[in-house]
Order: sequence, then structure tokens, then C-alpha cells
Amino acid sequence: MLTQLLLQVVVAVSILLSVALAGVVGRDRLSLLREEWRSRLRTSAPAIALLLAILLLNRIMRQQGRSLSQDYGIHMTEVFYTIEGEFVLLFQAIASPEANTYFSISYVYGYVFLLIFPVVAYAARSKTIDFRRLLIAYSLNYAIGLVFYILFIAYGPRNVFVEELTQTMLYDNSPQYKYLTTEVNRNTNVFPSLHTSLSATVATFAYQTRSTYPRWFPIAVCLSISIMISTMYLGIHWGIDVLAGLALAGFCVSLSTYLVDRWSLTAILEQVRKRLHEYRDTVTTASQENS
Amino acid sequence: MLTQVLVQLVVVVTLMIAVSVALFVGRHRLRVTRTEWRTRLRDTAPALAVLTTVLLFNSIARQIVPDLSWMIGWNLTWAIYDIEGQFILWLQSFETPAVTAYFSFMYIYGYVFALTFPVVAYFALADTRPLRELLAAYTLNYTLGLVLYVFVIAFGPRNMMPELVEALLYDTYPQYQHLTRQVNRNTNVFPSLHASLATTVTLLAYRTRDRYPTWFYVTLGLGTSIALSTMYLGIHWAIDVLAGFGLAYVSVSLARVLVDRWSVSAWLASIRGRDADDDCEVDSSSDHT
Amino acid sequence: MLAASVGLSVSTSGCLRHVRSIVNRNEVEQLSLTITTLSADGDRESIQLAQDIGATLEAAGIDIEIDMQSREAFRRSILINHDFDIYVGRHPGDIRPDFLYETLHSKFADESGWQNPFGFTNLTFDTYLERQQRAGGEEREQAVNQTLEALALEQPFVPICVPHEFRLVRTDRFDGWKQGHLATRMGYLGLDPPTTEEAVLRAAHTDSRPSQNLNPLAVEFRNRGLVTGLLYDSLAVPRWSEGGTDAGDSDDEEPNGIDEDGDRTYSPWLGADWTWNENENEDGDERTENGSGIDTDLDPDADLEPTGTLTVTLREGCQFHDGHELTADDVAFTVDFLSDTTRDDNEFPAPSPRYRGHIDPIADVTKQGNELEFTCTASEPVAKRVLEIPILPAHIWGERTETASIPAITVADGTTEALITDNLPPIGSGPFQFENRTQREFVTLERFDEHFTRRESVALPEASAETLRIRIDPRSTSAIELVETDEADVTSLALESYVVDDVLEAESEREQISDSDPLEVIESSTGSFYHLGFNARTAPFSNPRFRRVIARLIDKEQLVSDVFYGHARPIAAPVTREWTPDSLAWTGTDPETPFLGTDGELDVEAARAAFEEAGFRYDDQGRLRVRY
Amino acid sequence: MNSPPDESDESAEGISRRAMLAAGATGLSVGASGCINRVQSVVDPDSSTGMAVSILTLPGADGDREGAQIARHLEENLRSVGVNATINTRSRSELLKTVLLEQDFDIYVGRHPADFNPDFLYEALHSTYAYESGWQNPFKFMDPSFDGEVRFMDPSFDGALERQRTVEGAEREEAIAELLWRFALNQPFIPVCIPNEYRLVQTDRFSGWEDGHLATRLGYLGLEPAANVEQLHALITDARPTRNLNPLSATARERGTITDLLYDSLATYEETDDDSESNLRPWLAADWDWDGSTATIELREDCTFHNGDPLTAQDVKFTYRFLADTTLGRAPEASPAPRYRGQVAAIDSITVEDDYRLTISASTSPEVGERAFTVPILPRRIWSERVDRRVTGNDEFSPPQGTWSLVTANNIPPVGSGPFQFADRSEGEFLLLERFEDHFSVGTDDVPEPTVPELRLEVDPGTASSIDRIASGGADMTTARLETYALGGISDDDPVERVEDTSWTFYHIGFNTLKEPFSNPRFRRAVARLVDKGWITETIFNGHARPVAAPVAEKWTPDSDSEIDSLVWEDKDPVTPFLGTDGELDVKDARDLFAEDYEYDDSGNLLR
Repeated sequence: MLTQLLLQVVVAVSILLSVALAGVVGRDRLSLLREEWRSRLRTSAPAIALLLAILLLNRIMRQQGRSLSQDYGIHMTEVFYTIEGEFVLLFQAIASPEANTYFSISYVYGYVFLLIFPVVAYAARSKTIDFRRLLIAYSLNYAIGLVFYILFIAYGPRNVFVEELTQTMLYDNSPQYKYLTTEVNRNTNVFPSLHTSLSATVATFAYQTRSTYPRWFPIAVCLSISIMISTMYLGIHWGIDVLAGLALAGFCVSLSTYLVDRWSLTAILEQVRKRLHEYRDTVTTASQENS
Repeated sequence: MLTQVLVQLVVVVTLMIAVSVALFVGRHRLRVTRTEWRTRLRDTAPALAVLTTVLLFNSIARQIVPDLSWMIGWNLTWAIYDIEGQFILWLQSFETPAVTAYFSFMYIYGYVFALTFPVVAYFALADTRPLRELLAAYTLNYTLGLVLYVFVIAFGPRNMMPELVEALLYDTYPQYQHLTRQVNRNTNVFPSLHASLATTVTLLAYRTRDRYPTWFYVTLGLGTSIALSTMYLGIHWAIDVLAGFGLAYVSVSLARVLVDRWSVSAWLASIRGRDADDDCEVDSSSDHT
Repeated sequence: MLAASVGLSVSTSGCLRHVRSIVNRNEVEQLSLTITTLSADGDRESIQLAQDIGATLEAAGIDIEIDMQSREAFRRSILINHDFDIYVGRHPGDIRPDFLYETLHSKFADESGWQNPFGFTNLTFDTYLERQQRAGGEEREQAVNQTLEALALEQPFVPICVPHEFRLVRTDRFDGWKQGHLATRMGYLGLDPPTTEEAVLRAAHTDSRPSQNLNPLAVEFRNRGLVTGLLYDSLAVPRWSEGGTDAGDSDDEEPNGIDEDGDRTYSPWLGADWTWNENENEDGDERTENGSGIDTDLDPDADLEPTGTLTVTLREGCQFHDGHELTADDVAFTVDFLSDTTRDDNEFPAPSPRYRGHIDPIADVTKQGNELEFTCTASEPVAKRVLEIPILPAHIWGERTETASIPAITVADGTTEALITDNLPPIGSGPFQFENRTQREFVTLERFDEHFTRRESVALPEASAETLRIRIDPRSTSAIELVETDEADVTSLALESYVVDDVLEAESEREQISDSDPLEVIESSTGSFYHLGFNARTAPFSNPRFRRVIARLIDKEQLVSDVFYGHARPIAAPVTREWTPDSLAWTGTDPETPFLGTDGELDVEAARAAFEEAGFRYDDQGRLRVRY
Repeated sequence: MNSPPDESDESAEGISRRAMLAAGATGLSVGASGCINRVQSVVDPDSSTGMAVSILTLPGADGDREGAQIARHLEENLRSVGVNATINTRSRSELLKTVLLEQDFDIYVGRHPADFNPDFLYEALHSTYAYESGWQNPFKFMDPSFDGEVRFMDPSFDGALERQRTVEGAEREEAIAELLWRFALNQPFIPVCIPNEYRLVQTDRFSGWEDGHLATRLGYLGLEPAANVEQLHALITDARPTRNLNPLSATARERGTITDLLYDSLATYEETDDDSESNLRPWLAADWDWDGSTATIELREDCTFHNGDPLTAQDVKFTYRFLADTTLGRAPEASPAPRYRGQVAAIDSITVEDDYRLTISASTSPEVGERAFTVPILPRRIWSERVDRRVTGNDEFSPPQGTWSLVTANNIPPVGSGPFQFADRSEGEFLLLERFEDHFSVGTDDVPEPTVPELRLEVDPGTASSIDRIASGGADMTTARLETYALGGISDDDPVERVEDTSWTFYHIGFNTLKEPFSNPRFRRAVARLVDKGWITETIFNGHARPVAAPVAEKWTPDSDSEIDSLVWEDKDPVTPFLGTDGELDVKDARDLFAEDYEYDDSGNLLR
């Protein structure tokens, strides 16, 4: 069941990707990418490694976080509920079968696409800086999100407003998605909304790089906004989670710009080599003087 | 009944003062006093005024203090009892009619005497500074004491352990109840003003021992027995008394700092202008003693 | 990658589980409770009781703190704010057991005042109380017994003892002290002065509160309402002869032997006459009963059938101290007002903290002329309690219905002006009227010459003294001295028991010397009793087992001899002798919750066993632990 | 505020020390103190705070949808009467931990495992268990009986609880009627409804589903598999069995279905068409017969545990002793297990006659005593070792009862004697059991036996998805009760079948009666009248439930011909009828009801 679902997603996303690449990135960039991918990969290797590491950690903590947060986590559902009350129910006003399908799709497929596309797109740029920033921003999002998930135990609105949300609730209309989400997430991980933060991150990047990918910018914005709404519409996140997600995104983006090129491995290697040279020179000169 | 107790008190104390004036002050000083009492009075007027106002205010405030404290509701009785436990009982184990009589006397008459006599004695000094310090110290005692009374609710030992602590004073001499009950509400025990004022007097007596050497030793006796009496009679806890000592020390040292900080007369002089320099002389002269 | 993660996860999970099992151990801590009580100046016996009981509890491994408070603060925290764990104090009580209804019925649990300060809520118990309230005659007796037995089971509060009341009086200026109970209005009326110019009756009062507040509804300032009793009239005066079995010698006291309508329990006062006519269907019977002898009506909130009507004829032409005439309207107003001091202009009623039980059975009041008809939902003796309430002037108290407001302070709803006003000067219709006062020093009352007792036609005891001067005096010792030195005629409050022996000795000596001695000691009966109250709203006091064990840690016999020097009667049931069922009669030890130990010495092992049996645990230092 | 006259005569009275002071001053002070008195009597720290209640419940969508909806219903109605109620969600185990072990909660909404015999109320409500953690008296309800100590009749809740345990037959029905009357009067918890138990099964791989109750072991035995079906593939919506298999854990077990499969008990529950006689049939015990209140039990011979140890009368004896005190007497005070409390309490003493015969003397009637036969029999060697391991030499050892590691440990692999034994598991994904070949039932024909070599319990996110999965042949059955909202998703054309079993577990609203205001039965009754059980069963359960006023089976509910008022549901609650109509609360009435006992502030909040 899960596998066929995954298959669906992969297929759908890859189609989307190919279309988008054709439409947004353009052939020449891609061809260029084919030639330079080694060097670009080398420069951005650290960032990639970091992201992978974080994802791995994330996976582990998904299983272990449970018991961790059971012991040390704070239950926040009540708090959120008292603060924002029935805010998410506002989106029920636009509830309709069409809206359901649209938001479900954007929540599942749109999201995956939104995350993957920029990776390729920025990899296809000669300047790897944005590529690396993106990766770092992703990893930051995941890392910080993880910490929050362990600290705060909260259930989404769908677990509180059951009857109000029945007709829009993702897992009622299409239960199969549940296998997918349970694979990647736990129902107590709602604060902050990673969907929001990641898509917001992507959107910001799209804005910063709108000169290179003018077409991508509007797409990204529309997509990310509808994803944010979908999280609330489908009763998966509280308004607060979304806000927190936005904040997280902003933080991560700015931090990434700040971090990238701070310590470049190559530069460090250069340094070391230089040091060695100098040292050797001094030694040799000294010996010459002695003799 | 209250009246006659008061009268009694007045008579006894005046007698004691008369005697001790004759003993400690001596005719010479008195003669001098007769001549310059005006100037001295003028110097001490401000301090005197402050004291009287504070006393007045105090006596009014006393009425509402307990209610205020109940609203703040910081009841320390149990804490105190927990800390010091049975000390009062131990003290009372020495009870004999004679001792009781002595301490009761000290608590009422000795106390009033100890407070009033120094006023007279220091008034008889050419240098008015001790007097003004004394008055200032009294003032401080009362004000600080009042503040503490507002914040702290504490019942005396006699209220905590009535069957253990003989409320000696009031059971042996019920009439005094009228007097003290007038002066004190039963929640005002921390700190012991009896102890603090008596100590104040002693401390000042120590500082003026060059002028009244014998008086100093008398106050030592007085102070200690008053402090003891408060506990022996089950009116105060030992902690109250200690607090009293602390309060006394604070107020005396404060008084020392404050007195002559602002000389009203000098201030008046500055208003009046150049022609009244001699007034300032008086003050400044008193400074350098 | 997956393999790695799994391996890692497994290892971490193990350690985490270990951590969790440590974290999870939420330790139950030692039970520590605060005994709220009065200071020795407020009530010498209370603090002593608290001290002794505290000591025993400590011995049983409970951490004790004693919180002493002044009279007002004490009542405020117990009766109004319900802010206490356990308290030791004196209950005004009554000579008839009807007061148990408002004291223990769960529907009063959240009201302030002497109605259910314990927050005791037990519906089985309620059914008893209701039966007692409604049943008449034989059934009433039996219902009362059941109630008291259930009380002994549940121990919502632990009745300790009924102290004997002694007062010192001078007979040379006024005499006839024994005619009325000195804790009531009657004690100060009908005194016969040997010489007429002795116009001032001087009472030494050891409680300063009357000088601060004379509001008959302010529960924190009233004990048994002596002074307000003089200022305000009630419809009738309860006869003490019935409850009088308490204090040996004063059995004979028979207030002014008037006996028109053969009413043994009340003698007429403001109400000249009254009649009770029973409704036909006494619905106490139609309630089905099952094996356990409880009616199985599943809805205790059901409206009760009226059981009868009480018709009262008011005296003609009485008036208040300010000259307004006292009419049936005032009476009706008072009843209505006591049941809701907001007089329905607020959404929810705010009943008066005092006289709650007196007016509770009154369903409706109708009046024509000076005839009042009370429709009651209780049996005759209970319904008649309404005759005891003080009659308030409608034109004054009608103004006091709005919720009291003080800037910048949030006010609990239902705290009406009426409950907190100090009501000075008080305007009543009583035999005395307020003259003046000085806080904590004295209150002076003048005779009210328009009072109906002054009329020739009325053969009721009247105020013989022109002035009643209540001198506030701190302690019994000094009060006695005042009387001895002829500065006062009577100690209006009972003497503290530690001086009683001396007083009695002194008297016996005097009698040997001369029989023409002006001083006299008067012992009078009382329904008021000392007790230990639990705050049953909170754990562990909500647990009857716990309360029972606590009750068994109290050696009433010993306390009576230690604290009251024997001048009290240890009790297992908080009522007068003739109401006490044989099963609860005092038999040297407590019949229901005997002391765990012997003469004051607690048997610690037994106590622990008792607590452990009640489901509590001790730790290795022998401290009683409890999960809150 | 104070009366002017004071000052004038103040000066006239010569005796006062303050006579020398200005009269005005006195007036001032008097005034001031008066004012302060006023302030004091006005300000009321306690009641100036509104009443706040936190309702504990399972997450609606992924935990227990009906429960969460009931909680919402309650919350809304509480809000409208001015109680500041909030909903507080916890995962299944967390909820049980908070309610049963830590016991810090105000109100919770949940399902009670209950029992086919109303005697479960004994451990659920008896005051002696109020201070124990576990399934025993989580409400901390206390109305103790003092029959032992007092000389006069003592009507109390405990009394009623104890009475129904000792008497038999018609008398017992009477006792239970009285008990239930007291229950209705006190409402220690509010029974809401008994939902119908539906399960979905695949009919072309297996048949014979109706034979046993699918919440008990018999449901999984004696199924007839189609040819070459090697595995029974069941779906569980609750991942706890994959994490913890400790039969004593209060937080991981509810019905104990899987424990039933792994462990044997002396007797096992069997659905009988007529409720009159006992629902228990011999299981591990070959047979028993009662002589008065003592039963002589014949064990089946040479049964073994999964690890090969023989199962003898000693193990049975040990089990009961161990459940009564999990420290086996090492600790100063006994530490009873957080489950099976009432069952074990029914047993006075056990004497082992020989390896396979033992006599049990019960403190109760046989009817109640037999409940004790349903507890799982634990291998003595293993569990006593565990105790030894935890209780090392130190003499002063007192474990936190119900939470100490022995009863919270996950007990994996579990060693029992049941028809299935543990094979494999992966946390949060699946639990694999395999047939225990040496089980006494295998090969016999008088008792149903495990017919498939493997039983795979797989965690599935929710009812809806499980239904899809079974319909699409992805699994054979659901072990958990189907949530009613998804019943519509069952199509008739698939080879699936909806099996219904008799149900006794009920939804209820539990109070922490140690806390104010829940300690007040009048408050609890008032709250009960805010819950529209009829509406709940109609809308939330779509009619697939039975609203109840008494938390017991119909046969036990006192009806009109019993001598107390009937507790039978006839289209409204006989005791605490809802204040309003079909779900809509009549706020005015409700507020009036609460105002009888509690105050409202001017902004309409209920004060405590």
C-alpha cells in the first residue's frame, strides 16, 4: 500500500519537475550543469553532507523522540487551543470537494515538488552559493524543528475539532495518505509547521533569485501559500504553528546567508598548506643562516 | 481604673527622675540650663517637633495597623515559635513572686523612666547634640518599628502557649492590662520596642559616658532587665528582643548621621540673609564638639 | 543508513526507558497541615486545644503548623474564604439540633457563614438531614438520632466538648440575674434595681468586636449576637429551660413564667401570639424507603411540599429607634432579605451568612394587617426557628442591597452592602438603642422608652437600667477585677475556664464570711461547643476514613481536664444532653471514636496502624505520607 | 461608612488616653479602620477566581474520535454555564498514565474496560483503593463503610459494594440495584453509553468468526482457514502492543486481548445465549466445583510455559500472591498490581493439594469469586527472579505502587502458557505471534485451538484505512472495535463481513473527586445534566451505541419493577436528564442549576 503510494508521488513529482525544469531553468543551464556538476558538487559537498546527516538524525529521533518528549516534553495542545480558539475553523468556510482535492494535492505532491525543484534549479546555476544556502536552510529548518518537536507535545486541530473538520480532514477523504505521513511524521509534531517553514524558505529564495528564475518566483509563492493554507484547512496545524513556521523560515534563511562561505573547507585547506610552506621556509632559512 | 494606673505611673516616674537628676545631673548643670534653656530649646525644636508628630501619627496608626497587617497577612508567629522553641519557658522556670514583681516594675516604670530621664539629662547639657540625637533615635525607633508592625503579624508567647507561659504581668497585676493594651495591640510584638528603646538609651549613654559616667552603668542594668522582663513576662519572643537590639543599633547610628545634616536654623538664617550670621555660629560651634 | 539508524535507535531506547523509570517515580510527600485557630487573647481555650491536638498529630507523623489569627481574621478565613485545612474553634451551636441542617447539608457547601463551612457533601447524609427537618414527633427524634449517628460515622467535624459558662455579677446594684440567660437579650432585662437612681448597668465585655461593628448579619463580628439581640427584636424568644439540662444548677431557670399558648419552646416577644396548623398530607411518609432506611428519591433537588403554615400576630404600635413604625412589612422584608440580600435585583441570590437555617424552611410569607402567615416546608419545631431572626427596618436595609464596590478591588459577586456595613449607628426596635462607642473601649446603649416592654399592658421583662454601658475589657482576670472593684456589674461573656476555679473559691470563701456579699457567680447552660473542623473540600480531609482516624487521636476527656480544668462536658454528639442518643452518650470515653491511647498519651503504634488501615502510608522516618 | 457621632463624645469621655489627641485624629483612625474592615470583608481571594476545568481526552482523529467528540460536547456546555473548560489531548498511554498512575487530572473522557460482571464496580469505586494507582478507583471516590467498627446501621457506598459481593441470586440483584441507585445519586463518574462492538473480517480466507468474542482469546481460536492459509493477519489501530506486553501494565493494557493469547487463565469468558448462568468456561482448569465459598480446581495436566517450564498449581498460587503484592512481601507495605485488583481481592487463601489440584477459598460468593479465574497465570520462576533482581538486599524498600519498573517494564519477550507465543515485533509497526505447539488445546477437539501457525498483528493508522485495507484483501480482520464514523465505508460486494459482539465497555466522564469542586456530588450531578447522552449516541455514534444511566449490562439495570426507581433508559436519562433538547443546552436552566450551589461573578463566570 505504502509502496504504491510512494510510487504515485514519485511519478507525479518527477513529471512536474521535468516540466518545470524545461519551463523555468532552460536547456543551456542544464547542459552546463552536465559539464560542471563535479566541481559544483565538490564546492557544495559540505552542505550536502550536513543536510544528509540532519535528515538521518531526524529519522532516528522520529522513533526515539517519542519516549524523550514523553519524559521531558511539555503538553501544549491546551495552550494553543486556549490562545487561538477556533481560528482554523475559519477555513471551513471555503470547504468544498474541489477545495479538498486541491489542498490535499498541494499538501502532498505540491509540497514535495516545491522542496525538490529549487535544489535542481539552483544546482543548475553556475554560482553554487544559492544552492548551498538552500541546503543549509533546509538542514536548519529540520534541525530546529526537531528540537521543537521534542520540547513541545501538541496535537493538531483535527484531533480536537473532530466533527467540524470531518468533511475536510485529509485522512478521512483519502486515508491512504496516512501511511505516507505516519512514515515521515508523528501526530504530536505540529509546532512549528515544517510544511510552512520549508515552503516559506523556498519562497524567499525564489524571491531573492527572481532575477535568474523570474518564472519560478510566482509559482513558488502561489504554491507555498496554498500549502500553508492547506495545513490549516486540512486541520493538520494550528494557526500558531503556521506563524511559528514563518518565523522559523525567516530565521533559517537569514542564518543561512550568514553562515555560507563563513568556513569554506577549501579555504581552510589553503590556509593549512600555506602555513606548512611558511614553516618549511623559516626552517630552511634558519638552517642556511646557521651554515 | 486606667486613670489611676496612669496617675500612679506619672507620680512614680517623676519621683525617680527627680532623684536621678539630683544624682547624675547635679546643681551646676541645672543652673546653666536655667540660663540658656531658650537657645537649647530652639536648637532641639525641630527634632522635638518631628518626634511629637511621629508619636501622634503612631498613636493614630496603631488603630489601623493590625487590620492592615491582616490584609498583608504575613503571619510569623509559627516561624518564630519554630525557631526559638521553648526558650521563654526556660526563662520562666526561674519564676518567683519577687522576680515577677521586679520585672513587672521594670517593664512598666523602669521603662518609662529609662525613656524620659535621658531627655532631661541631655537637656541639661550645654551641647544639645546628644539630646537631638536621642530624640532622632526615638523617632527612628518608632517609625521603623511601625513599618515592621505593619508588615509582620506576630503574637506574643503568652498568646501562643497560654497554659505554658504564665502571662505573669496580666495575671498578677491585671490593672496593667488596661495600660499596655491601650499602648499595644497584641499582634505588635516584632520587634520589641521596649527592648529597642531601652537599648537606644543605653547606647547613647555609652557615647555620653564621659559626661554621665554613672548613668551609663545604670542604663546597662535598666536595659538588660527591661529586655529580660519582656521575655520573662511572656510578652515578647527572644527573637523580637534581638530584633529590638538590631533596630536600636540602626536607629542610633542613623540618628548620628542625620543629626546636623540639615540645620533648620541655618536654613532660616540663609533666608534671613547676611545679618543673622551669629545664629549659624551656634550651630557650627555645636558641630565641633 | 537505515540499519545504522535502527541500531542507534535500539541502544538509545534502552537508556531512555531506564531514564523514564527513574523520572516516573513521583514521590508522595509528607502530610503537613495547618491548624487555624484563635490567639489566646481571642480565645484561650482554642489555642490550647490546637496546641495539644497539634502535638498528638505530630506524634502520629503529621507535620503541623499552627496559624493563629485574630477573631475577625479567623472567622473570615474559616467561614467566608474557606481557606484552611483544619481549624479549632467554638461553634455557636444551639439548644436544639436543627442547626445541624444548615451546618452539614451539601447545598450550603459553597455559601459563607456558619452554614457548612466544612464543605461537607454527602448525599446520603443530606437525606437524613432533610428527614430530620421535615419529620415531626417520634419520627423526628429518630431522624435526629440517625443524623447524629451518621455524623459520628463521617466526622465532618469533631465535636470536642461543651464548656460550662460562668459569669460574675454584682447583686448590690442590680439583681435578678438568674431570670434570663446572660448570653441572650433576656439576661439584661427585668433586672430589679434595689435603688432607682442606679441607672447605669455596666457590663465588662472581653470581646472588642461589638465596638467595631454592630451589623447583625456580619458573621465575622457576631458570636451569639448578644449586643445585637439587645438592639434588635425578634418575634419570639427561645426558652432555655429545655436545653437547660446542661448546667446542673440552672435547670430551674424559667424565663418570666408567662405561658399563654402553652408553647414550651418559645415565649412571645415582638410576636404577641402564633399558631401552627399542619398540612394534611405529610409527604415525609410517601417517600419510598429501601433496606438501608434511606428514601430512594433520586432527585434531592425536588421542590418540597409545604408541610404547614405558621401564623404570627404582631404587637401593635411598635416602632424603631428612629421613630418609624414597625409593621408586618418589615417582618416580611426581613425574611425575604435574609434569604437574598440582593432582593432579586441580581441574577443569583446572595443569602445572609447568618440565620440561614432559620429562614430556609420558609417557602412564602403573606401578610394582612399585623397578621403574618409563613408557609413552611418543615416540621413545626423547625419552622418556628424563623421566630428568632432579628427584625430589620425595611427603610434602612432596603438601601443596602447593591453589591458593595470599592474602587480598584474586585468584589465577589453577592457581597452586598448589607453584609459588610458596620451598621453604625444601628437602628433596631430592641429594648436598648445605640448611644455611642469608642473602638476597643466601650459601647453605650440607652434604654428605648418606646419599646413595648415599657408598656403597662405588657408583662414582659423590661429594661430597668437607663443606660447599658458595655466596657470592652481585654481579659477575664481584669474583667473580674472590674466587677470586684465595683466598676462593672457583670461579665457579659463567659469567664475563661482557667480563672473559674479561683472565682469559685473566692465565692465560697466570701459566703463563709458574710452572706450579704454582692458578688455572685452564675452558671448558665449553653449549646455552644468546641470542635475541630475539617476542610472536606480538599484531600485528604475529604476522606472520611482520615477524618475518623484524626477524631480518634483526640482525647476529649483529657483535654477537658487539661484545658478546661474540668469545667466542660466532653461530647460525641454536638447537641444538648436530652437530644443525645443513647448510642452516643458519653461513657468516660468516646462511644464512637475512642481515643487511641490512654489519658492523653497517644499509642503511636495504634495510630499508625489506624492510618495505614485507612489507606495511608508511612515512610521509613515514620512520617505520614499522602498523595494530594 | 462610620458614624460621625463618635468624635463629639470622644472628647467628652475623659478616660481615654487618646482624649488628649485631637478628636479629628480619632475620627480619622476609626474611619480608616472601618474602611479597612470593609475592604477585608469585601475582598475574597478564593471566589474571585473563576472555575477552570481541563478535560483530558484522546486525540480525536488518531486516537478515539467518539471520545474526543464527547469531550467537545462537554467542553462547550461547560463553557456556556460559565466554567472555563479546555480540552487537553494525550496519547493513549499518556492519558492512562496521567489518570491511573499520576492522578493529576480534573475530568477525563475515556472508555472503561469494565467487565461482563457488574462486580468490576467494586475495584472501580471502593474507597480502600482510593490511594492506589492503577485501574482501581482512579476517581478517588470515597464513601467508606465502617460496618466493622460501629454499633449502628451504616449505609454507605462501600457497604453496597461489599454487599453485592457476598449475597447471591435475586438478593444480589437487589444489592446491585441499591448500589446502582447510590451510584446514580453520587455520579462518581458519568456513564455515557455502551458502543456496539463491530469488527470487520475477511470471509474468504477464514470462516467461523462468530464462534468467539473477538476481544477474548476464543475469538482467535478455532477459526477455519481456507486451504494453504498460513497466517492470520490482524490489524490493530493501537501501537502499544508492539512496545509493551506486560500483562500488569496499567497504561499498555485495556481489554487485554493480546495478553489473553499469550497467557492462559483458569477460566475464559464465553458468550452464552442466556445470561442467567455464569459466562465462564474452564480453560487452564480442567474443572472446578464450589463447596460454599471454597472452590476445588483441577488443572489440566502437563501444560508448559513457552520456555518449557511445566505449569503447576504452584504457579497458580504464586500468580495470585504476586498480583496481591508485587513485592512478594519484601516491602514494608504491600504493592498490589495496577490491574486485576478486584479479582484478586476476592480470594482469601489458596492451598495447593498437589501439582494439579488446589483449593481456593473466596471471601465472596462463587459468582463473584469466579472472576478471579480470569487473571493470566504467570510463570513463577521468571517473575520471582524479576522481583529478586529489583529488590536487592536493602531492607527499606518501598516501590511506588503501580509505577515501579516491574509493572511498567515491557516484558519482551513475554513467556506465558497461552495458545500463541511471541515471535517478533518492530516498535510501532507489527507484532508477530506463532502457534505454541505444546498448548493443551492443540490437537484436542473439545476446546478450540489455534488453527494457523502465525498471527501477525499490524499497526494501522486508523479505522478508515483498515477498512480499505481489509476490503482490498490486505488483511484478515480488525482486532480493535470499528469507530462508527467509518462504518459507512464498508461496501457489501467485498468478501468482508461485519461481526458484532456483545459489548460491556462504556464511554464515561471521570471526575477526580479529590479535587474541588468535583468532590461535591451536587456539582457532579449538575455536570451530568450537561451531557446529552441520547444526542451523543444519535449523532456521534450514529445510533451504534446504547445510552446508559447505569454502567452495567441491561440484565443488571434496575427496571420499573425493582423496588428503587428504574434506571432503564427511556429516551431520556432517568436520573440526570439533559438540560435542553437534542444537544442544545438550555443555558438559563443550566446556570440556575449551578447557581444553587455556586456563585457567579458579574461577567457570568462560575466561581469556586
